[in-house]
Parts: sequence; structure tokens; C-alpha cells
Amino acid sequence: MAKYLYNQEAVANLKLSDMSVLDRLVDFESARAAHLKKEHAKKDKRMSLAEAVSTFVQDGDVITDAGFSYVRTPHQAFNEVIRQGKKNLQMIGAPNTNQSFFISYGCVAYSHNSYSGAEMRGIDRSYDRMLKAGRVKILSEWSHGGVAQGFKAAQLGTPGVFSKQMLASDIVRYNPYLKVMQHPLRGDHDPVVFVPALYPDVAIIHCHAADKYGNAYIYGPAVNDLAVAAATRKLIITAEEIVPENDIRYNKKGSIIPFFYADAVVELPFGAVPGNMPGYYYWSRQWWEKLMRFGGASDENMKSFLDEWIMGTKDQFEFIDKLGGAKWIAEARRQTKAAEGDNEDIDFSYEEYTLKHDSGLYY
Amino acid sequence: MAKYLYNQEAVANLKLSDMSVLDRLVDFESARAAHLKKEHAKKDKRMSLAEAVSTFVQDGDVITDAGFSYVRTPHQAFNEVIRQGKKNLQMIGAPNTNQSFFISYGCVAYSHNSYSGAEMRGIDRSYDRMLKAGRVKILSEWSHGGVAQGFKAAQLGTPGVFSKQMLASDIVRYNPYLKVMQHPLRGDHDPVVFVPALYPDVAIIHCHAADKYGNAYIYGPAVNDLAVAAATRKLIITAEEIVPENDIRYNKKGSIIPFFYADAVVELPFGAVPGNMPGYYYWSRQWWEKLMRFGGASDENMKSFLDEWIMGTKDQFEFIDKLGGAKWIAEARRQTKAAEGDNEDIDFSYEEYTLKHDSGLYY
Amino acid sequence: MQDLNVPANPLETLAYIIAQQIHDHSIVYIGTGIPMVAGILAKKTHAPNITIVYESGGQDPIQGDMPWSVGCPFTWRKSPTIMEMSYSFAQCYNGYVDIGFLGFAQVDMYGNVNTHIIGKDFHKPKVRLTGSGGNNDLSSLTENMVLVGLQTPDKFPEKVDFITSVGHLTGGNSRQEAGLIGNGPSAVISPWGVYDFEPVSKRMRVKTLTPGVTFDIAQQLTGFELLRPAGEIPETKLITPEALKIVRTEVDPRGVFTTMPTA
Amino acid sequence: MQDLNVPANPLETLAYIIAQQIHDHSIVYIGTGIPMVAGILAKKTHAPNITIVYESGGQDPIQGDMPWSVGCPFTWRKSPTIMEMSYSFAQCYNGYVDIGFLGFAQVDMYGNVNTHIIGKDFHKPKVRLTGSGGNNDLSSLTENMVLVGLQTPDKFPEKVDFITSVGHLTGGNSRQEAGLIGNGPSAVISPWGVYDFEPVSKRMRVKTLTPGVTFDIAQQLTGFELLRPAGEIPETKLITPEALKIVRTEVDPRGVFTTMPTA
Repeated sequence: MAKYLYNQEAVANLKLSDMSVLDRLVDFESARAAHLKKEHAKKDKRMSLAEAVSTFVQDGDVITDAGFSYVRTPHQAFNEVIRQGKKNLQMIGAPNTNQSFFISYGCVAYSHNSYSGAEMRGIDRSYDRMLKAGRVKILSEWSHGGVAQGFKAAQLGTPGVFSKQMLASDIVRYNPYLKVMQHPLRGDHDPVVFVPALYPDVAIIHCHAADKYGNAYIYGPAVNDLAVAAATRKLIITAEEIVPENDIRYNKKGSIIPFFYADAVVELPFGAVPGNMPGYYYWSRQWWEKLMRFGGASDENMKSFLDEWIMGTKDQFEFIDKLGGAKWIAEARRQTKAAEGDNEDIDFSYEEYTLKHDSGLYY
Repeated sequence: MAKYLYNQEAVANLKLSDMSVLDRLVDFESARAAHLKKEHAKKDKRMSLAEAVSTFVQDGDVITDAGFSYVRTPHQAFNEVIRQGKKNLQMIGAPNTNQSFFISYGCVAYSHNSYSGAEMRGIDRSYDRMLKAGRVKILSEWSHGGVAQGFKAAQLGTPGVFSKQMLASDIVRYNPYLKVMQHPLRGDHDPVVFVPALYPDVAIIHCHAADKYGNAYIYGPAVNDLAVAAATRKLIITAEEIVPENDIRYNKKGSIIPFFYADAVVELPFGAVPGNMPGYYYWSRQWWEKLMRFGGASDENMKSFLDEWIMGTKDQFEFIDKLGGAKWIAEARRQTKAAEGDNEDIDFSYEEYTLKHDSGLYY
Repeated sequence: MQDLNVPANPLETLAYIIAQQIHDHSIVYIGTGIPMVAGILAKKTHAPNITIVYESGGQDPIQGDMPWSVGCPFTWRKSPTIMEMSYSFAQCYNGYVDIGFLGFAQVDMYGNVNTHIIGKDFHKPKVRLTGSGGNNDLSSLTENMVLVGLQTPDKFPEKVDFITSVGHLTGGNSRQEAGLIGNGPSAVISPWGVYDFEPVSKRMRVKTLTPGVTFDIAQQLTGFELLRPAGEIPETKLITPEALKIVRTEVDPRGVFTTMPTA
Repeated sequence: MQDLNVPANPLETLAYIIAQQIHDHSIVYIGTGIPMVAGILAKKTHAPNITIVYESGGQDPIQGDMPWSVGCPFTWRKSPTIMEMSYSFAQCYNGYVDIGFLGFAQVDMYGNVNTHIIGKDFHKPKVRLTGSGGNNDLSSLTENMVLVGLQTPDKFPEKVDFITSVGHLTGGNSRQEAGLIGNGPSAVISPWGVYDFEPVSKRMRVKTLTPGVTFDIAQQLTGFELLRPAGEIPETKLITPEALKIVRTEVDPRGVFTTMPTA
């Protein structure tokens, strides 16, 4: 039995037999209860990545993608989730580009879909295959803005917001959470889409710096992560470095996550590798190209690629050694700083990975 | 004829005969049209305060209070609005503490009320008298959070949000914009309040620094001003200093208003005097005490007090000379820095203004 | 610095009693005035691990002098973050605030609060008060609320002249049925007594009384029928000399909020 | 650096044609790929005063290299501010974006866009595509939209397999009646032609055709009946040698988006 009155056209279109699987994402009472029950005082929440994932990512959870596709995404923590063999997760995010890694290993069973693929590097053919093979079930279709509004609604303490996005598209016909309504103040015909506040179970957010209590600092695009941090029932902060509380108080300005949201704080330098960590390291373009082009070509390719990089590495340091070690770190730092305008301009050309040409270089 | 379907119980309770006066605040189409029509390119928008107020504050406009009561409020620009004799303004804000100045001079005729008064320094007895004398009419009652949600709804590009605030209170019975509805996804009885997006006509926001295009930087509490800047049809930025665009790009982190919102940029050092400008100057506690205690005692007192300070000064420099000139500036800077933790701790005691004791000092 | 030999005044006593409502490890949303004194006193005594939140967005400031206002820099002194107002109230909705403290001009038998008008006619009240500010928001959203103010039959009427903030509405489950969040007010604190709400009817009930105040006196100071708890009514624990010293030397040495008002 | 003697390829031409849609002084919301090239080309040629906005929140970056993605640091290189995603789309709703550029996998006769699936069965499509991303948001909210993509009868079907983003819906006033904001798509640009929408029916109409492409060829490349404008059909202005040089030396010297795809 589902707890909520879902959009029945969408439920039918999505062929959902058990609607109760939809409930957690919009169950405000249980999210509030979880937030109230947390430790609210400053407590040293530092722990290892393995412990944080084992304690706070539970089978069946709604987990979020974070950052933006390959920017400040907690890839290394995601790898640990996969290595621990979590099951039946639902995944949501805007984008939710990184769900394919999880689906490949049977961790994510349900998708709240907004965007998968690598922009000009291609559509996610692996996701296409797994979807058709029934290895993942779509629970809802969204636009990026719709997901963003759902998380913001939660952060703003509202049961939901009206939107002019997704209206009259097929997205509303494939999203059980959305309802088309009339604007309450208007006499003329004025349809709006009700977007409920969204409460994931668990989020992992990779930050530039955090203190041991969980006050955390993000440099560069925050995307949806400040909203997600406020909404999610459980929050794991992974951070490039652990800093004294006073460093946050005195030096860090801009995007800050307050400590009381956090359940775990993990010191995880290079936690966004092979993605881009603003200020610290550029993404490995060749790695992503190989993922899309070699891995995209067949399930076998994908398995061998991911086995090599995810199962074949025990942590980010081994991952970086495979990318090129210290040389990779120096190049990636120079690249992101140059892209950001904090290094002199450099030549950004590189040997693109194609099926016919693999330089073996990842920078 | 009003354009919208207002809460009729509230309209009756507020004894509003002409409901069309309510329309501007929620008229999204005209706000969007105004935003589209603005200059969207970087253009030097610097002008004098007199010109900015004369051009962009028009009789009948919905104007916002800004900052927080006496923190970063554009008092000196407000004084110019009064000196130019604007009429029939509506005022909204959270708080809207500063509406009494305008009402006293017949500038503001309508109040969207959330909070007036000076906290522990007392209720606004002047507002009480003017309200009962019919010098101002209340168009809507709000909680702070309700106003904040209305502005945020506008900034977020949503026609409105649901709220659990104001529910079942008499505020909803005295606010034509609010409607109590059922949560669309819930089968159990779950009332929510619809809060529409709010679009003021004009806002004046006092900032720490702005470039000539209108990129503006706020230090300390932003309160509702980032949302207001996105929502308002016309925006005047007053700034402690004008900086090169690159100073914003390279040095300023945190609360930034993007340039395309701004219609006018006014260099206005000490624009928040006699209020508090974080980092720059503390408020004059004695000035506010005299306002509340001496001015509050009678209409005559208030008139003489305001005539002295508003009509009797042509700009912020004359105002500061009355407060104590250079000595006031040095003391006020030391006080705010000490309060913020950027000066060694100092003795914050002072000679409180009372009807029986006026030290003549304003620091 | 205040004279330590002068006995505690009612405001100091009030601050102490309020402070006793604050549990360690909690997040506390504080309005202007005496609750500020109480919050800082609690942090300096039995509740060092609380986090204080203010309406202007300040969070967890480094302790300094007494703020003059909830917008004062002391409320965000080196705060890790300052929240925009809408996000600050949302913390209450989302379960990240444990308790809030608010003042009132009137409070009724169900803990509904009025800070709008004295008098029945909205358009011609005896006195127009401040309006809601954040009062309604905190009352509507926060898990536990404590109301603080003066007590006279006019200030404790059977029905407030205007419901600025819903407490237990009309008693029973009416608050919940109206769709509000949190438990509603758990305590009302005046200089004369501490009151709670009877769990089923949600009517105001005496919990403890200030030494020298009897149930009959409390009733005479109240405009509706107060409920009486089972058994003897305990005395309110008054401020200890140690706490008084901390208030006068550390928390509010200039008596910003703890000296009796002048005009 | 690319060879300046090689003639323009279709992607370079496309970038130039898109750039011509950009008026100076406007705020331009840009998706990944060729629109990025077009936006930067416009800024370097006839529209130096435009402001570029990206979905990851970057705004008005200092010009640098070609971004690899809309999340790339080049999209927020020393931006005065980087908006959270929800606020970034809201700029379109609020009238602070003049024009947006989006790609499509399919576009139909009313300018509705599909980036979800190829095939009629949602559960067993021929191909699952990316989904909406920001495509729907921009189409739903932005004052003027330009759609950019390849043209074949499959990619220009009478009805898209899934409406990811509403263009003119079913024509006439249907977009407006459905409650959407802005004017809907004003142009569709393919390597073979530039199309607009007939003002009343809102059906796709030929505006200009690439030299060598006749109306009949364009029709053969389209899965629905194209409308023909009155009079002779003008040729699309192809990229000038000056603009080509700027593309190859300044805008996309490594050909990130302007070299023809490999696998």
C-alpha cells in the first residue's frame, strides 16, 4: 500500500505494480524524524570511508548523485558503495549521470531519471542496454529543473512548489510525483505542476574542506548539493582535507554545509577522481572517453573496464596510480587551475581516446 | 477590477473596497515583461542617488524594506525617497520596520505588514497612532517566513510554494494572497497554505561593493535581499564603494547580486547610517532609542525628530556630522568590528537615551 | 558590571528559569530579549554543547557580548554560515531545531499567542503591536516551543485578541488537525509561574510557582481557569547565586536585557 | 590549431548559422556542444556584449578555452557568481534570459523535442537517450528558443516518440493554453536548412536552405509536410572566411566540437 496519492496515469505508464517503493522520496515525516533524532551537538564524526558507507548506506536507500556529472562527484565513495555490494538502491540527481556504475554491479535497482550520458561524448549505451534488460526500473522521469526544485522545496521547508517546467510534456505522464493543477490565485486558465519536496535517504557530498564536526566548504558550482544536504536523511561528507573549525569560520566564504546535517566526515583527498575537483584537479578526459566508447560498446567491455577501475582498486591512491600517479596529479592540477584562470593559459589539447587509438595516457 | 482571485475572507476582514491595489505584488507577467525589457548588457549604470530615486521610484510603487531592521538597510536612500515626496507607495519586507518613516511623511499609504518595532526597545507607537488615524492602510498581514517564502518563490521561478507557516492563525484571515488548500499528494487531511511568488516594483539594496554594471557584493546577513533582487521589477544598488569588475570576480565570495538585475548603481558611502553596516559601522543605539522613546511619545515629537534628521540633512555626510562626525565614524567602526570579532573586545556600554537622560552622544 | 550584592530581579530569575528548559546538545532558536540571556546562560552552565540559531540567519556564533537585536553582529560573530531568512526558518520545519523561545503580548489557555493587537477591532485596536515577525513561523514549525512573558489577567486571556501564532489552537488534537508541525508549546514562563499543558485537553496547567505565589494568586493573575496538577505544586527553582553571578559578570554585564525597563 | 585551408565542415557552418541568431546585448543560455561554439563566436564577432549562462550555474565567465562540458571550469572561469541549478533555470522564468539554444534527437512539425527514447515503447525503446537534463526547463521557460540538430526523416518526424520538451505542442495557441512561458521555438537549425514556424498554425516552415539544397530535398529529409514561405527561398548565409578563421584559431582551435565525430 502506497502512502501517497500518486499520479495514476504515470503509475500506469511506468507499469509500477508496487507503488510503496515510491514513498520514501516524499515521506516528510520520516525525514523530519530522522533529522530530529540525529546528534545535534558538535561531535567528532570522523571515520573511515568503509565505516561511513557501511553504516549509513543501507540496502534499499534512495541515494543521490552529487556535484554535476563529473564535477565534484564523490566517485571514490561511490566505488566503495559498489565494493561493499549494496543492493536495491534508488538513485536520483540532476544530473544522475553516474547511476550506470551502480546498475552495472546490481547496486541500483531503481532510477529517478533526469539525464544520463556524457554530453558530446555520447549517450550512455550501457544504461540503454541495462534498462532494456530489466536490470533497472525507472520510477520517475524528471527535468533537471524539476529535481532541483524538489530538493530546494525541501531545503526551504515547504511541502512543495508549483512549477511551469515539465508542463504538457510526456515527463509529467511518466512521473508519479507530479500533478497538474490550476494556479490558486488566477481566474484565467493557468496550469501549474505541483512538485513535492524530495527527501533522499542518503547523500554523499564531496567537499573541499570540512571540520571534524561536519561544517563543510564547497568551492565552485554547488549545483544542488546545499539543498540535498538539508533534505537527505543521512549525510556523508567526504573532504579533500580536514581543517580546524576556525578555518571554516574565518576563511571559508560562499557555499557552506552546516555541521548538524552531517552524520559522517571522511578525510578523502582525491575523492572526486576521475572527475574534476575545482581548484584541485581536472577530470581525466580520456578515462571518460574510454568509459563511453569502449565500455559503451558492450556489456563485456563495460564489465572489464569497471572491474579494472572499481573492483581493481582498493582506494583513490591505487586509482591515481593507474591514471599516472604523481605526474597525473601535477597535470590535472595545472589543467583545472588553467581552466579556472588561476594558472597561465596552457594548451588543452590531448590525445583523445577512440576505439582505434588508445594512447594509454589519462592526462 | 482585481486581476486575481483573492482570499475573500481576508478582503472582507481588511475592509478593502478596491482590490486592484493588491495586483502588482503578484503580477508575474508584468514583472517578467519588465525584466525582459531591461538593458541586459553590461552598461555603466552609475548615477546620483537623486537621479536613481527620481527615475526608478514612482508614485504608487510597491517598495521593499531591505536588510534586517537596522542592519544594512538603505536608510540614506530612503531619506531621499522621502525628501523627493513620493506618494501612495506600498511597503513590504521582513521585517518592514522602516515603513514608519515613510508613513510619517505621507509617502507610504499601504502596508504589507510583518513586523514593526525595535525589539526590546519597544513597539512602534508612532505606527500605532498613524494606523488608527487612517494614515496607512494594511493590505496584508504576514509572518516573516511567509514574506521570505514569497520572495524566494519568485527567485526560484515558481508561481508559488506551499507553506506550513501561518496555517490556522488569524494571519491567513488577514492576507488576501494566501489560500489554505489540501496537500495534493496526501490522502489524509493535510492543510497547507499557498504562498504566491511576490514581485515588488522597486527595491533599494545597500551593498558593500558594486561594480559600475551592478554586480554587487553583500557581507554579513543577506536576509531576503538576494531573493528580492531577483524578484523586483526595478533595482537600485547603493554601495559603500564602487570597485572594478575584477574585484568582484577575483575577491568577493558569498552573497553576490548579478549585474543584469540592477537598473541603477549609486556610490553611497555610509548609506546605511544610522543603522549597522557589517564590517564598516555599528548602529547608533542612542539614535534608535531616541526615535522610539522621544519620537514614539507623540506625533509632534516624531515630526520634530524626523524633520531634524531627514529633512534637516541633505545627505549622509550631514547626517554623520550630526551624529558626531569623524569621531562617530571611528567609534562605529570599532564597535561593529569588535562585535564581529575583528577588533579586540571592547566595552560596549553606553549612555542609553531615555526621556530623562539625553547625553547628546550617538556612539 | 552590575553589583553582585543586589538580589536577583524578576528578569534575571526569568532568564534562569528559561535556561532550565534547555537541554544540552540541542539546537536552540532564540528570539530577542530574555531568551538570549537564557540561551547564553545555559551554554555557560549546564548546556555547553548547544547551538544557537537566530532569525537574521546567524548560527552558532563565537560567544561575545549581548546582542542588541537578533540582527546584531554578535548573532553571527564568525558563524560558519549565515542563512538567508527563508532557510533559517526551514531548519525548524526540517527537524534541525529542538526548541524555540518566543515572547508574547497575550497567551491564551491553549497557548495561542498574540503579538498583533490589543483590542477586538483590527482596524481600531487599543494598541497595535509589532505583528508576527518570526513568531508565527517558529510556533508553526518548531518541535518544542517555550513562551515567555509577563502575566496579568489581560495578558493571559481566555481567548487572545488575534491569533498571531497557533499554540494548541482549541485544544485536543486541533493543532495537529489544522496541519501544523511539531508539538506546540510545552511551557509558558512568567515571573510568577511555570505552566505546562495538560496532555489530553491541552489546557494550560500550573507546573511550578514562584516562591510566595499560591495557586489562588496565580489564578487571580490569569483570565481563564488554570488547571491544577495532581498533588502539591512545587516551587519554581529560583536563580542560584552562582548563576546570578554568571549572568551579571559574563552573560549580560551591562544589563541590556536584565535590568528592569525604563522609559 | 586547425588547418585554415580546409573548407568549412558542416559543424562549423552550423555554428556560424546559430551565431547569427544571437543579438548583441542579450543574455544567452547555452547547452553543450555546437551552441557553445556559436555563443563564443557571436561574442567574438557581432555580439560582444552578450552574457552567457550555463546550466551548472556558471555565468559570464572570462573567456577561455572551449568547455568540454557545461560543468567545465571554463563555464564559470572567474564568474562574479555561480548560481545553484534551481536559480539558474529560474532566470529564464523571470525574464532574465533572452534566448536559449538546445539540441534534439527528434523534433516534430510543432517544434516539440525528444531526447528521451527512439521508438514508441517507453519500456523497450529502440534506443534510450539521455532524458531531459535541462532541455525541458529551458524550453518551458525561455523567451526565445532555437533548436539545433541533424536532419533526417527520422529525426524530423510528424510526431516525436516522446515529448521531452514542449515547443508549440499541437500548434495554434496550444502552447500558451498549456500554461508554458515564453514564445516557444523561433528557429530550428540543421546542416540543410533554417526553419521557422508559421505564426498562426505554428507549423514548421522553411526559412532559408543551405546552398544546393532545394525545397524538395529538404522535404525528402523531413518526416512531415514542411511549409513553404511566400516567394523564393533564400539561401542560408554560409560561414565567411573571417568567421571560419576565428572559429579555427580562437573559438575552438582544437576542434573539440567542430571536428566531425569519430567513434
